[in-house]
Amino acid sequence: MTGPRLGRAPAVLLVPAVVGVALLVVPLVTLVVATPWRTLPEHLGSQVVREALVITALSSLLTVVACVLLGTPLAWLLARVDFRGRRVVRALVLVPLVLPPVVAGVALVTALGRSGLIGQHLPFTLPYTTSGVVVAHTFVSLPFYVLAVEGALRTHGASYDVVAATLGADRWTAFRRVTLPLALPGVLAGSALAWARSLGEFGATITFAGNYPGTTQTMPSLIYVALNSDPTVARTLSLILLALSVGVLVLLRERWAVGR
Amino acid sequence: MTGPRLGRAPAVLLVPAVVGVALLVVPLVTLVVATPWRTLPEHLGSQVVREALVITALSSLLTVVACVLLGTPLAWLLARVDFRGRRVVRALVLVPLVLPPVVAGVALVTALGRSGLIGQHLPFTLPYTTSGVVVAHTFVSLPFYVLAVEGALRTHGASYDVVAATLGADRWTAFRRVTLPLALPGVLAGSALAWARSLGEFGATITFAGNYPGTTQTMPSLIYVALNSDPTVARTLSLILLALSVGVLVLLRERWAVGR
Amino acid sequence: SGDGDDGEQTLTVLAAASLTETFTELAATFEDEHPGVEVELVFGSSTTLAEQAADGAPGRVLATADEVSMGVADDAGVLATAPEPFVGNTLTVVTPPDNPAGITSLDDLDAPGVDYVVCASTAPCGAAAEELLDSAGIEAPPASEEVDVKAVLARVVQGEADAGLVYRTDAVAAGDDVAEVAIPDADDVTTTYVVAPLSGAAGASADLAAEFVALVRSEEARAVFTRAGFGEVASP
Amino acid sequence: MRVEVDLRGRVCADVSAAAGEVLVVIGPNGAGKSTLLRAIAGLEPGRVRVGDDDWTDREVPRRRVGYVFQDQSLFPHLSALDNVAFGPRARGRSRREADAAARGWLERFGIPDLAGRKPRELSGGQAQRVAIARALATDPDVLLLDEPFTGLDVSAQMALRNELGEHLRDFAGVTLLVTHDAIDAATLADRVLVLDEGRVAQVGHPAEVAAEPRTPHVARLVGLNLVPGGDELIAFPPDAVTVSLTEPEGSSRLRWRGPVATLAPHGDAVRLLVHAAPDLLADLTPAAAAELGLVPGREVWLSAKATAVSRYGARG
Amino acid sequence: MRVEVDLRGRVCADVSAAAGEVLVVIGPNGAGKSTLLRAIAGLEPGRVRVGDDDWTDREVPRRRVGYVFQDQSLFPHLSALDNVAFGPRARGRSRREADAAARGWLERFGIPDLAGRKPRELSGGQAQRVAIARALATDPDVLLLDEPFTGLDVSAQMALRNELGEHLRDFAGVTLLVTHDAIDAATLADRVLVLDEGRVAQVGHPAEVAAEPRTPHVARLVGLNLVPGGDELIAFPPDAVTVSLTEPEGSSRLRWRGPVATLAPHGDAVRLLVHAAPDLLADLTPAAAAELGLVPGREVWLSAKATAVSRYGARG
Ligand SMILES: Nc1ncnc2c1ncn2[C@@H]1O[C@H](COP(=O)(O)OP(=O)(O)OP(=O)(O)O)[C@@H](O)[C@H]1O
Ligand SMILES: Nc1ncnc2c1ncn2[C@@H]1O[C@H](COP(=O)(O)OP(=O)(O)OP(=O)(O)O)[C@@H](O)[C@H]1O
Ligand SMILES: [Mg+2]
Ligand SMILES: [Mg+2]
Repeated sequence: MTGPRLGRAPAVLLVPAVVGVALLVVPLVTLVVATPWRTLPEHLGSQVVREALVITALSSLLTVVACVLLGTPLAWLLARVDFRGRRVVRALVLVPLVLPPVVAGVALVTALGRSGLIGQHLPFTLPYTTSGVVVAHTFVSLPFYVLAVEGALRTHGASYDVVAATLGADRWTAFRRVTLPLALPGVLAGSALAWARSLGEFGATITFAGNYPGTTQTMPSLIYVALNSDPTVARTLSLILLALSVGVLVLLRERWAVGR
Repeated sequence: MTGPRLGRAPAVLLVPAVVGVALLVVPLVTLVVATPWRTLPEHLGSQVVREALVITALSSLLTVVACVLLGTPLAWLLARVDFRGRRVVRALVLVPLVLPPVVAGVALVTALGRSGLIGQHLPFTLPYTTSGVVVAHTFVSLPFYVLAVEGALRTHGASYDVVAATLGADRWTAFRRVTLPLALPGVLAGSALAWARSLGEFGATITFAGNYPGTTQTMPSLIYVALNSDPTVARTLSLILLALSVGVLVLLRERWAVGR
Repeated sequence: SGDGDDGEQTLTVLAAASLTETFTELAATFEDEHPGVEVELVFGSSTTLAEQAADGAPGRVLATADEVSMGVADDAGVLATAPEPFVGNTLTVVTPPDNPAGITSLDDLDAPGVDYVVCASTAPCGAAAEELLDSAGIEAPPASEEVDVKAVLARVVQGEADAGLVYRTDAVAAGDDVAEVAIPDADDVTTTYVVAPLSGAAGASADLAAEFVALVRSEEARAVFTRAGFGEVASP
Repeated sequence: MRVEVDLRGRVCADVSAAAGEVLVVIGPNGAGKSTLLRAIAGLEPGRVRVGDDDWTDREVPRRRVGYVFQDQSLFPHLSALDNVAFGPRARGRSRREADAAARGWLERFGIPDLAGRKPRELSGGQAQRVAIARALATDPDVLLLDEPFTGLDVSAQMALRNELGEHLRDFAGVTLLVTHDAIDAATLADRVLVLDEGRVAQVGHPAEVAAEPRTPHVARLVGLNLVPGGDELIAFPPDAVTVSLTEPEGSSRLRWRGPVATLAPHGDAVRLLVHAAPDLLADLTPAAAAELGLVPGREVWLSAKATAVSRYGARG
Repeated sequence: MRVEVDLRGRVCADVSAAAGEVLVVIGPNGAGKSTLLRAIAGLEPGRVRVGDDDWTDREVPRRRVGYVFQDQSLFPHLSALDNVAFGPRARGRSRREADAAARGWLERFGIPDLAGRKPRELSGGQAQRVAIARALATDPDVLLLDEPFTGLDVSAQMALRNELGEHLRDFAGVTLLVTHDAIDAATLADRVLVLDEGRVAQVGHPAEVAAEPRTPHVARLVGLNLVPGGDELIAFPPDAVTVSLTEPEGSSRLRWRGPVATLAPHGDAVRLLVHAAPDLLADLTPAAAAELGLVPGREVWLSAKATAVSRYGARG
């Protein structure tokens, strides 16, 4: 069934939308056109690339998990709970967004590095490990997630939370059974943002976790390194990353679209 | 007036929220602690820094404007209009998220560079100009905006659009007077995302627009250059960028919170 | 960039990021010698700058940290004259000031539990490091292959690595933040910095570009470079 | 106007109405009343003709309807005034004109002082008035009123029924009004449309429908008992029912047996609901009820006075 | 139970009720009925005591209320069954128990086959039944029913009123039921609470309130005319009013003049609304109405038969 016919999409909305799509898509198309695809199988076969792909997939997945686990409660706290200093917390949460990634990496090193203020007391080391990659990605992606989910939570409003409360639901029950399901599109959008941000991240990763094939070298790091020597290889690798992520997105969004 | 008392925030939500905040804030605090503040006035006085700040402010502002103008209709199209290939467009729109920024810059060069596929036919040149910076920032930030706003639009649902239609509102009127106002929190969240992303961006900017002081050198580019000579200066500059953006965020969010 | 009408002229120089300090000093000198001329320095990675120069980016002089990058610009035909080498750089081992792993020679990098970092092999400094480590017979892999030499240095300064292979210039610039462990055979492996004026400049501007290249290759500049830790250009 | 709707499991009906006519739609919950209205507005698929225009493929905004939604659906971000002014503005009137018109409607409905309030700051009945004002303010070709008097207090119901009646007298378009209240049908209807399980069970003038109801729902609505009698339907009022504890004499087939379900005061009488087959209502005096010792659960016999019974064909 | 609410411009009341009591709350739109209920549930500030417990500072989820919201407020993402099972589950019952209980309620309200439907797939009346089921399923200490029978068809109203009446007989807690329907007050109320402009205008047994209404709203609700007479109030039924075209003779002060606002059938009679000061109702036979040539706008004289009039103090 299609919904009610509300009228044609007006030019005043269509034109900017198309311009937007063009702005986003045209550079990609030219990139694809300008890149030699012949070498692709060769790259895909190389161990370095395969390892980087695995680490990228793994770390971006774990990052999304971490964002959902940490960011959803945080977004809820910011959208639903009145507490002193909420404004400041909200601003602080957004700061990593503004940080150039390399500086974000430096900040992570000063905090969690082997001789960092906190890192020196930790029983384990994060730099040079895949966990470090996930920490760096989460640091960079979490604000995106939190902001998107907070926006969705605010859009929905708290009225059903109140109804749940009158039915005896404590905040956790209300959150789990009402708030979260109702904000699901926002949670999915936020997850997509976090995932994508994590897929493309390399500045903070390289600075904090390093760049060693098989443990911390992600696709973007590999691409960046390749850019320094052979830009063509870098482009080809980028396209592999792109193709895979577009594929995943198309598959996933299909699911969501059906869900609603 | 405070709202109804729905109960204490439960530990199962509070603990991850606090962990999330800690993950985001601790590195920043250590960064602030580890950075010499004495040299700050000197940096703030320098012409290079002032120019970079102006360009950063200007380009991030214009980026937000561009995102709102192009991204809102695009998000609306994706959330509200059924058309063939919507899934593919949606995935394509997200691709720049996944692109490492430097590769995004490369893509922009291949498309809009002086000898780019499209750029060579343009009557004006984008690279190495402040407009080029805005284009690069918009390319990078737009997907964040679109995704956040689409999430908010979906969260709200289309029921009031239908009501507006029964009252004779064509889609543009309904969009302007109903859809957009109801999705305002999402639009604001998206704007904040886009703005922040633009503030921290340098990979695509340097690659596409270069790093010319006074025209294309933004704070993050300057910080990147400074990292090569004196990491301490780079940190101090980062903190200037941070302090300013946190200030703006605190001020702005104060407004929003009141708005809803 | 471009020429001002009132005699104010701007000379835009695209230079590798590792030249930040030395070129800033030289630019000041150049401005003193040429009243009414302002030198605008644009720093970036050699590859990016060379590609942008090839794409016709505004700029009168291009200085890269390796010959390969310069080749990109040369192939695009944007160089006014053939590129000329002006300094070289050699590798050295640096450790944190307290040298926690007790590194005294290149061979110590092979000891178990030592985290050392190098540049990625695709970067000029990485290629050099690989060559050096191979010739010294080091088997232990590095903890990380950093994207550039500054990242290697940062690791060591922050105490995140026990040792790192960096250029001498970086060791000098870091001063007391690191301790240097000299490598006897390092001079065998050097990189060469090259500079060239870019075409597209006409008249006075072309002369200025040539003059700036001359300054970079002058004895006066040599003192600046030496102070910064640069070495001689290796003879082929 | 003519509407043909066929939505499996919801409504399957073919309804016509003349210009200027007020069609009151009644039927039990889930009969498909709202769905019928939604189809006319273009919110559900269906063939719709209005006058000479075919609306079937016409987009929603271009169908000139004034719709009072069953759940009000006021815009939460707009004030009462802006809600009412929305339609006129969307249909091209200037802001000043639209505001003036909206203000006029709010005054007519007794809530001019609430113009600046957001819907969440209104009481249920106040919001309902805004919803009616919003629908009428659009100057529509077809008025679709889904239980418009719900939630209004008695005085407001009376006043708005009058206001609406006056408005409808001059209204050239078709009006469909859904209601569960017999008074609406009696006072406003030109014709009554009875829906039952998605199908049109009866159409007719209010008095006709009230006199010869064809569905239990309508019978209950107008306060009659309705029992099937072969090809016929048999209707009789509760006060034509005699209640006894023993089987009544005579050979009348109009007698039933069952337990008393409830007793409730009804005017001066006591009204009994008896779970016979089908459920029947019976009115008797409080004295009689006391005398018979009627309590819920008590088995009783009911018989209808043959003179008070009307019989008619089961199909119009 | 005792509630003290003081919200300027909305409601300012002090209400008590005994355990097991059903308090029917009536009053015109905007009188503050819903606000009173919201305050008890903890959604608006107010001092609340229930039995020995002080609820004033108690958080909403820890107040054991069952609330039928005026706008239903069903969870849009949950099925009818899950909506009803939500309360029991939130209060600690197992999924199976809660589902079984919910299914039982849906059956009791005649909609077991709609268990799997989302609220947007229900008709208005079906959704209303789910809302009532959801409130009752929580096993509350206080039941708050805001116009619970709104949108139900006549049979469902009758059936649910019975169901609810049965349930309330065994219910140990306090019930507040808001309604605009006199039948609810007559059949369900232990006491009636009349709110007017945010204040308590009258509290009493249903028969008392119906016999001696203190506000025009209640008078209209029970179908009486109410006119102020100094310190007293004067009430009389519409059929005690004589209509004439000329000034009636005699010195009675119980006479008024005004234009006919509306005529509508009312049972066998014709009911007139006359815009006197205040508005008055008069019933007369259709024959008399025809004879007098009554049409809206016509000026008439009204007088009340002194014998049918009851006078009582304006303050209880
Ligand atoms: N979106 C839907 N999907 C499936 N069935 C639906 C949907 N909406 C309504 N229905 C069903 O269609 C039938 C008709 O619904 P409708 O809302 O038209 O009833 P109604 O006559 O307005 O009832 P009420 O008096 O309760 O408002 C109902 O049985 C309802 O459950
Ligand atoms: N959030 C609010 N802010 C300000 N005033 C409000 C708010 N909510 C309700 N009111 C006002 O308070 C008064 C009481 O509202 P309430 O909803 O309690 O009325 P009610 O008696 O339930 O009426 P109804 O029968 O129409 O449902 C009304 O005049 C209403 O306009
Ligand atoms: Mg309906
Ligand atoms: Mg109310």
